[in-house]
Amino acid sequence: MRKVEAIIKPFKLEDVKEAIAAVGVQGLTVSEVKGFGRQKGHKELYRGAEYVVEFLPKVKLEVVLSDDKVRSVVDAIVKAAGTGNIGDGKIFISPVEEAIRIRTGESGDIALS
Amino acid sequence: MRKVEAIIKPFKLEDVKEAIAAVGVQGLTVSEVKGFGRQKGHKELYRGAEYVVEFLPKVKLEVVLSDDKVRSVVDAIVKAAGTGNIGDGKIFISPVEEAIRIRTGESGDIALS
Amino acid sequence: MRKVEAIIKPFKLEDVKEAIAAVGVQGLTVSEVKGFGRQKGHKELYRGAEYVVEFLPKVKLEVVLSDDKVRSVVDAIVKAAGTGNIGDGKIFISPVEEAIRIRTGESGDIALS
Amino acid sequence: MGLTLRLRGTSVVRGVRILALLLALAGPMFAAWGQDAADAVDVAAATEEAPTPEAPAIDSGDTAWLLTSTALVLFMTIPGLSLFYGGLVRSKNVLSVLMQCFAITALVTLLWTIYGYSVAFDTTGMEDGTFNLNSLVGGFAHIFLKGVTPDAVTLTIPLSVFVCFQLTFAIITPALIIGAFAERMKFSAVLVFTALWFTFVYAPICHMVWSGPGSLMGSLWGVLDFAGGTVVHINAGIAALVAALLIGKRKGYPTTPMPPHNMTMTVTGAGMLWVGWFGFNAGSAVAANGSAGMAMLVTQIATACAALIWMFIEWFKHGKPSALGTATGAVAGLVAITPASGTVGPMGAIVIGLASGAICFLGATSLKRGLGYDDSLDAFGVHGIGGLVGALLTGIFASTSLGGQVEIDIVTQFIQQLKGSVVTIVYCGVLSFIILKLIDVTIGLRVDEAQETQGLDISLHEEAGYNI
Amino acid sequence: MGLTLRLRGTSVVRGVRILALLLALAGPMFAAWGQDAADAVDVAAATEEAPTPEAPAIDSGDTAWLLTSTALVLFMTIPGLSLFYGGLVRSKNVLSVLMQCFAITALVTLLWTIYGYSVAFDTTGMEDGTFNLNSLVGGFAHIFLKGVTPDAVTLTIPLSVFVCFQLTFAIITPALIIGAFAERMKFSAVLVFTALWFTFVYAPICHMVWSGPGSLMGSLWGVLDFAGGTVVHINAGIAALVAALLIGKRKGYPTTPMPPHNMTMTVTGAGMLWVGWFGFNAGSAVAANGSAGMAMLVTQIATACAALIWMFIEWFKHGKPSALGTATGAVAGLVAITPASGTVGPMGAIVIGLASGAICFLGATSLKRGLGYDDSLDAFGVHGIGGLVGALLTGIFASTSLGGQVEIDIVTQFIQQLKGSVVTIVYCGVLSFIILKLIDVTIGLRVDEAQETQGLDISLHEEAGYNI
Amino acid sequence: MGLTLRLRGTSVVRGVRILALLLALAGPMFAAWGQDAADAVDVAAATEEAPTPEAPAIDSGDTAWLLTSTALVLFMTIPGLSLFYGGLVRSKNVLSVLMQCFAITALVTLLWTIYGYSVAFDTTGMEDGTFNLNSLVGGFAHIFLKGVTPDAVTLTIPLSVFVCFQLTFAIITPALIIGAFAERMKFSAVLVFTALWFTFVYAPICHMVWSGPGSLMGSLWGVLDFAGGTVVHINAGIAALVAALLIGKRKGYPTTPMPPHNMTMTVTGAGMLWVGWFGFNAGSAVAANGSAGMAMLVTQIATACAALIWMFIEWFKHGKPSALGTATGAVAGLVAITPASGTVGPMGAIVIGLASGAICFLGATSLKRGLGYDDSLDAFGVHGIGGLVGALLTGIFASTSLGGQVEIDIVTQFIQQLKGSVVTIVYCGVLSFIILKLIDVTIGLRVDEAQETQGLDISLHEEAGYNI
Ligand SMILES: Nc1ncnc2c1ncn2[C@@H]1O[C@H](COP(=O)(O)OP(=O)(O)O)[C@@H](O)[C@H]1O
Ligand SMILES: Nc1ncnc2c1ncn2[C@@H]1O[C@H](COP(=O)(O)OP(=O)(O)O)[C@@H](O)[C@H]1O
Ligand SMILES: Nc1ncnc2c1ncn2[C@@H]1O[C@H](COP(=O)(O)OP(=O)(O)O)[C@@H](O)[C@H]1O
Repeated sequence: MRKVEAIIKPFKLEDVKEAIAAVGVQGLTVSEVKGFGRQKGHKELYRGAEYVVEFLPKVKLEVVLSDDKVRSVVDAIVKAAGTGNIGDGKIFISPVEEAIRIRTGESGDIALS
Repeated sequence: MRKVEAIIKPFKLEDVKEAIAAVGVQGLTVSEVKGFGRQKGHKELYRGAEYVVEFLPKVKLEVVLSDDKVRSVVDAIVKAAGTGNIGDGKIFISPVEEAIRIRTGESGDIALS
Repeated sequence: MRKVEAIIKPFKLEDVKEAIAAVGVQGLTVSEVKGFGRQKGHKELYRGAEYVVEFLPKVKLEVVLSDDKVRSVVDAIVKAAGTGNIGDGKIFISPVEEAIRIRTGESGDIALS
Repeated sequence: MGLTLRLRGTSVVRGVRILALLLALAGPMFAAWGQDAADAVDVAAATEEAPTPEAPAIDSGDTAWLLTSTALVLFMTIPGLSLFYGGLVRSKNVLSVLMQCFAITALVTLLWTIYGYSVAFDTTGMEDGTFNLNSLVGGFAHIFLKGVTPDAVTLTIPLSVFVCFQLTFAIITPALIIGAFAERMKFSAVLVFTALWFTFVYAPICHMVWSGPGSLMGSLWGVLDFAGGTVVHINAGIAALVAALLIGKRKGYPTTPMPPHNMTMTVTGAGMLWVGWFGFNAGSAVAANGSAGMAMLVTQIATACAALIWMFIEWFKHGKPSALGTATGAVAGLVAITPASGTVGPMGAIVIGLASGAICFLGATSLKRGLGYDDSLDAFGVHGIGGLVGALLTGIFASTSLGGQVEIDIVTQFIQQLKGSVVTIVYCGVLSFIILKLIDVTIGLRVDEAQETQGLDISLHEEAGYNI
Repeated sequence: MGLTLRLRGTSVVRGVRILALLLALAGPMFAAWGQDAADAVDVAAATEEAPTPEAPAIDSGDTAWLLTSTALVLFMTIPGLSLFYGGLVRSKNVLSVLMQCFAITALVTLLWTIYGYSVAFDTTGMEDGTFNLNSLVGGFAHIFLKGVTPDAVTLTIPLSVFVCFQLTFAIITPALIIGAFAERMKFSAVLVFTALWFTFVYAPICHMVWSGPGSLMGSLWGVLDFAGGTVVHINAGIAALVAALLIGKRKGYPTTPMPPHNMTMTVTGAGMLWVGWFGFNAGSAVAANGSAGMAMLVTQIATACAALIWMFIEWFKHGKPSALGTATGAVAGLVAITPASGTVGPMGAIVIGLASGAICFLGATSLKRGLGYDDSLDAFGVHGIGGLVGALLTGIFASTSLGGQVEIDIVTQFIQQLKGSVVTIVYCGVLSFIILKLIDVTIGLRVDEAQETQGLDISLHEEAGYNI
Repeated sequence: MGLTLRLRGTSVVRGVRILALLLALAGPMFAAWGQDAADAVDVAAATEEAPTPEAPAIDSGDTAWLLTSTALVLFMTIPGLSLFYGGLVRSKNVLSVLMQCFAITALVTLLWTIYGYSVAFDTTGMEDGTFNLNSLVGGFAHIFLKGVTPDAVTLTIPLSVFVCFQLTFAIITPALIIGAFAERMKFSAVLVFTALWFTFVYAPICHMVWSGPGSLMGSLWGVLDFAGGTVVHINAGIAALVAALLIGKRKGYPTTPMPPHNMTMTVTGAGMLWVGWFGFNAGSAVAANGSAGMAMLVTQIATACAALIWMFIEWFKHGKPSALGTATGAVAGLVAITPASGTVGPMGAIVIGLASGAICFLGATSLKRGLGYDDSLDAFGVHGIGGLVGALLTGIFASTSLGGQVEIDIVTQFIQQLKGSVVTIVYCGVLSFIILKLIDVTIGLRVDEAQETQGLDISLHEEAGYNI
């Protein structure tokens, strides 16, 4: 079981969600985060004083899935989230040992389906 | 050391926190997330146009703990967070290699106590 | 590759970000979370009724980096985030198997640079 | 999917049922329409025999102030009260509160136009010094605002302005009540309750106090209620208490803390209420004169004193003074000075302010916790109790011997004030109970548990307050 | 870095260009300054021959009400309309909306001072019953508010008050239009559009309807437009439609849902609009009298009816009544009663309210979806359509035979109303098109895609609405 | 736990100390209560010899406008200013700002009632053309508002209205100052500062300028200050500067950016200030006449010009025009036109608007950064500097030769304006310094570092602004 985490541009969320659903993944969890990276933030004005907002709004997706689906989900994300511009984001893959569905208590891959 | 992540319904947060505390875990971190899964979102109205909000508000709990406590915490969460309805959420368990308490620099299980 | 997660006090974010950048890490992701731990929450008043807010605002930083940088980043965080007071926060280190830069599709350590 | 459809189906059915109920209520009135239209030509003539026999001239200054006051009192409800209340609920219910205030404004306006004004202010059959049915309630001589023409005059202002000014009072009174059952009442039930309560409680009480010579409380008993301590605040407060008791506590109350979701809204709303109240109280002089000026002045003083005392009590008791406390204190002061504003002097205002701030503090804290009901936004604790404090103290400080403006015997007047308050409490209490029970057994008062958990915004209105 | 600098450079260039354009526009007027300063001594004298030949006395009550009304109508734009609109956009664009309302307020004030008032209200050359150029547009006799001295009087109020009151109408009209192109128009384009549209559309139409004897629509044709159904609402609505068509849809519309980011702002703004509208309509009586009172009353009634009908239609159609729907219905009612407010009675108000609520519901839903344009905040759907409904129904319900106040032949009057509306639609449509096209080919109407995605707040104003 | 208790204990002690201090201050006044109550019967008689010897008749129109203006000026503080300021701070301090505005409103009202009105406006001992102690400060003849009865008249309005109207000015002045020390001053210190500053600075300066024949600045020197450029804005601005210097910078300033947490609040507040200012300036005519109308008109014009110029300066300098800049410019214009509003014409208004917008821009940016003090919300930069610009330019543009309304020698008048400003600056500067120092060494001005980091909302008021 793996967790695929993707940091993407907020306005791509809808597309990515659809791309992931298209490869047969049922669930995912999304959070609003702020990113700091190569993409530079914007300036803001405050009564004639300028300052730079370094953290940019990003969206983090977390999907836990069985190992066989990792490849196709990663590909789907790369395709759907890419704009070719700096700041498109990152995908991280890490191991997950167990998943449990709270409602039923089921565990393992079946909890993800 | 393991990280137990639970995605639960927001109004269950208080119960789950207490259940976790009851099995002797001292700390946890909570974030607001949006979930996409089997549970379907609600409709919203916008000047006579209907659209579906697919992402539902959920709460994510993260607890890092020593391996021996994993079982009891998971059980506590399942019990406290369950309503028997779709959308109750998921628990994921993943490996953590090290924990450090910033204040003291202590590491290992002692950082969690 | 490792993920370093740090839960810190919100007003330390700026310092920690700079400390991390100083040791040569290019990117990080930040989210607002609420923490429950030894540090106790504050009381609030509601029309003469007092209640305790148990969850305290914290900031979670996530940095994925190559294994050789873990030590220096952790040290940098401990130094920058510490106030010596209870509630300074925790650092967790966990394994990451792969990282992909969405823009280019590059993977491995190169995706992090 | 099926579930959704079923639910929706149910809602539609509910919607139809509500409208039917509302129409049934208004039904008989519609009969008059044709007749009224036919009479339209006589309207100008009719005005001559309208409430103001000697047809006095309009004073443009008085009219200007009353037009302004009308705007100010409407401003108290939307957006004032809706912000004050809206900020206090949890974010999942904020729109339900705003929506209720808005819909009540619209609904009461329509009912007022159709028959409300007539039931409240028609003086047909009234005689000074005589008690009869019309001492209690007005007739139907002015349904569909018959007789309210551009030329009709009352006192020194156009009748149309008076109708509009009084309407804004009829709007805010039921809107105040929603504080008691916020976060759990069905929207349909709110509408039906508003319609029935306005008809059977507000209009008659208003008539008894303010309709002029021959009215039970105002004229025969001599109850002093300058701007609505009885008509508006005790009335709304008692209905709120009954509603809180009948509908029951919010899920989780009082164990789960339910802090205000947006205190900036609440403090903003409190400021607007304060400003708008100048129209409420000083407008009740129905003229731009010294009485209006004095009403504004004592309103300002009492409000300040009540805010300060609540703030200091909190500071002493809890170690910190809170914005919500200070704002709530201000509202308590505004409520209490309302019946007194035309008759007391600055010193009376100080006492009324301090007393109401302190007593409402107890009402919204100890009393509520002690008795265990869930008056969510303290509609009873502030308006009921503050109204009572004000009504009674008016009987004391209106006296010229205490800096007031009326030559009264304090004891006699105090008893009259008490009598007026008790009658209002009993009448309003019983009627409110009957109305709410009736709604409960027919369409139901309360949303189901899932809806309450999800929040009324999504479950009843399919909208979210914030997408920030 | 380089990129940033370049972008900034471009913006500076743009800024300069905008100012140049604005100055070019105002340029010729400045010539008059010297002369005007020179004439300053004659001003007092000049007043004698000003719009009010017999120099009637000021009535302090009327003046008080008009001063108040001016404050109320300004309040409608800032903060009223800006909150109503601001809440409806996505959070990344909220400041752009607030900023546009604020800047329009400032810009139109300056233009009004320089030449706008004169172009709209100068009566030089006008003759009752005669059509000439000055039936269409005013001259330059009052540029730089020449003749507007403390002693100048018009009707029963100081001329300065009249100038200020009318200015607030000139402010809100272009501010209404921004609803159509919200979330995608350049700020510079908004300013230039406002300046040109105000000059070439608002001022002439205002002159044709309200400048008095000899004016085309108001005087020669006898179009009834008490408070601005034609001048303000049809006018703004048509410009909005043209703008929405020309600028194109927002990126993602209609597939991506774009729900209001803060409905509490929107409902608050709606409440403020309602309250402020009392100044708009009742202030248009230019006196504190029965006409003002009646205008306030019918405004209240029509608004309530429109809000209720929209709410119930939604309830039936979708199973849930929404706060946005109810608030939008109220605005539709306010719009529709505007031209009628001085002439219809309570029953006319009920019908106008119900009709406008229902028809605007169709306008903002079926019509918009059917035709596929993106009138983002329904500026056309509510103001254009509501204004038309009101203008036409005024021709019917103003009749004394239907409870109104004017002795008219309904058919004739209806045709006159239609004529006035059509002329406004055509004139405003064509001119708005030309102005927008002109801006499009010069400085460009629309931000680029990256800016639209990032949101106008950061990309055009370098500010964020919220840092909570 | 122990910590909490100790802290709380401390707070209670503080609370008690504060109240004691306040009472000590008010103490001597209470002595008068009994006497006043005893005198109550004479009050009606007393009125005859009140400020208005020939007891002129009330004009209902003037009264209506002043009642309205009072509401408008209160509206400027709550919610206007509190929203404007509240949006600018970080979200952890928003309630502290709202709370301070609210509490100041209440506290000043009480002090005004007890002795403030008397100290500011009692004319006992004043003689036209003669300088004596009472040219500087009023006596105690009107403590507890003795003589303010429903029948008392001043000019053409009830005395009660005048008292209330002037009170709203006394409220907003200290409320403006909080912008300088926002986010770090103790709440207790704010209260004590307000009480002392109101007593020893506001009331005397107000007396010197506005109390009538024999007053130092207004009468003997002939300083023109129609609506409070000196009394309100220079006064508040200088106190703000002294406070900012004494209390020191916020932790992290200026390295950490501290952007406004909610710009929609700020722009909303700016709109409310603009609207409310109509009451401030046009209300200062104390009549509904041409002077009031002209005041409203020039207020509108100057504000628009200042907003535009600030916007364009930002656009040129930074490449983008910001909403905060535009709104701040508007406030600068409102401030600067205040002293001039009753005496200048439209052209003077344009110049004053442009000058104040440009100069305050420098004040809030270059000057502040250059000198390095932390005037958090630019209370000095906007009110101090804008007030000075306005006071001085009034001396120029009031002249009939420049379109104004007064026959003055520009040089002489300019020097008088300068004299008035300098005296105010020096007096206010010295007194403010003493008062603040005194508070600093007794109860302390500033919260501790932990409280500042946590935010004043939780640490001082145990409340959170938002739980969304
Ligand atoms: N090492 C990292 N650890 C965690 N998050 C990262 C890391 N590097 C980048 N990110 C996240 O990815 C986002 C995009 O990265 P950025 O360097 O701006 O562009 P790109 O992905 O195109 O190289 C950042 O805003 C940040 O949220
Ligand atoms: N594979 C997954 N990876 C990450 N989060 C998931 C995954 N599946 C479900 N979730 C989270 O769990 C929540 C509940 O899942 P859902 O399918 O709606 O109901 P249930 O848990 O009862 O099966 C979702 O809203 C989502 O936040
Ligand atoms: N076991 C844990 N798992 C996840 N998060 C934790 C855990 N323990 C503490 N935290 C987080 O760290 C924060 C600080 O912990 P706390 O016990 O208050 O102080 P300290 O870090 O000084 O021991 C908490 O608010 C919580 O967010």
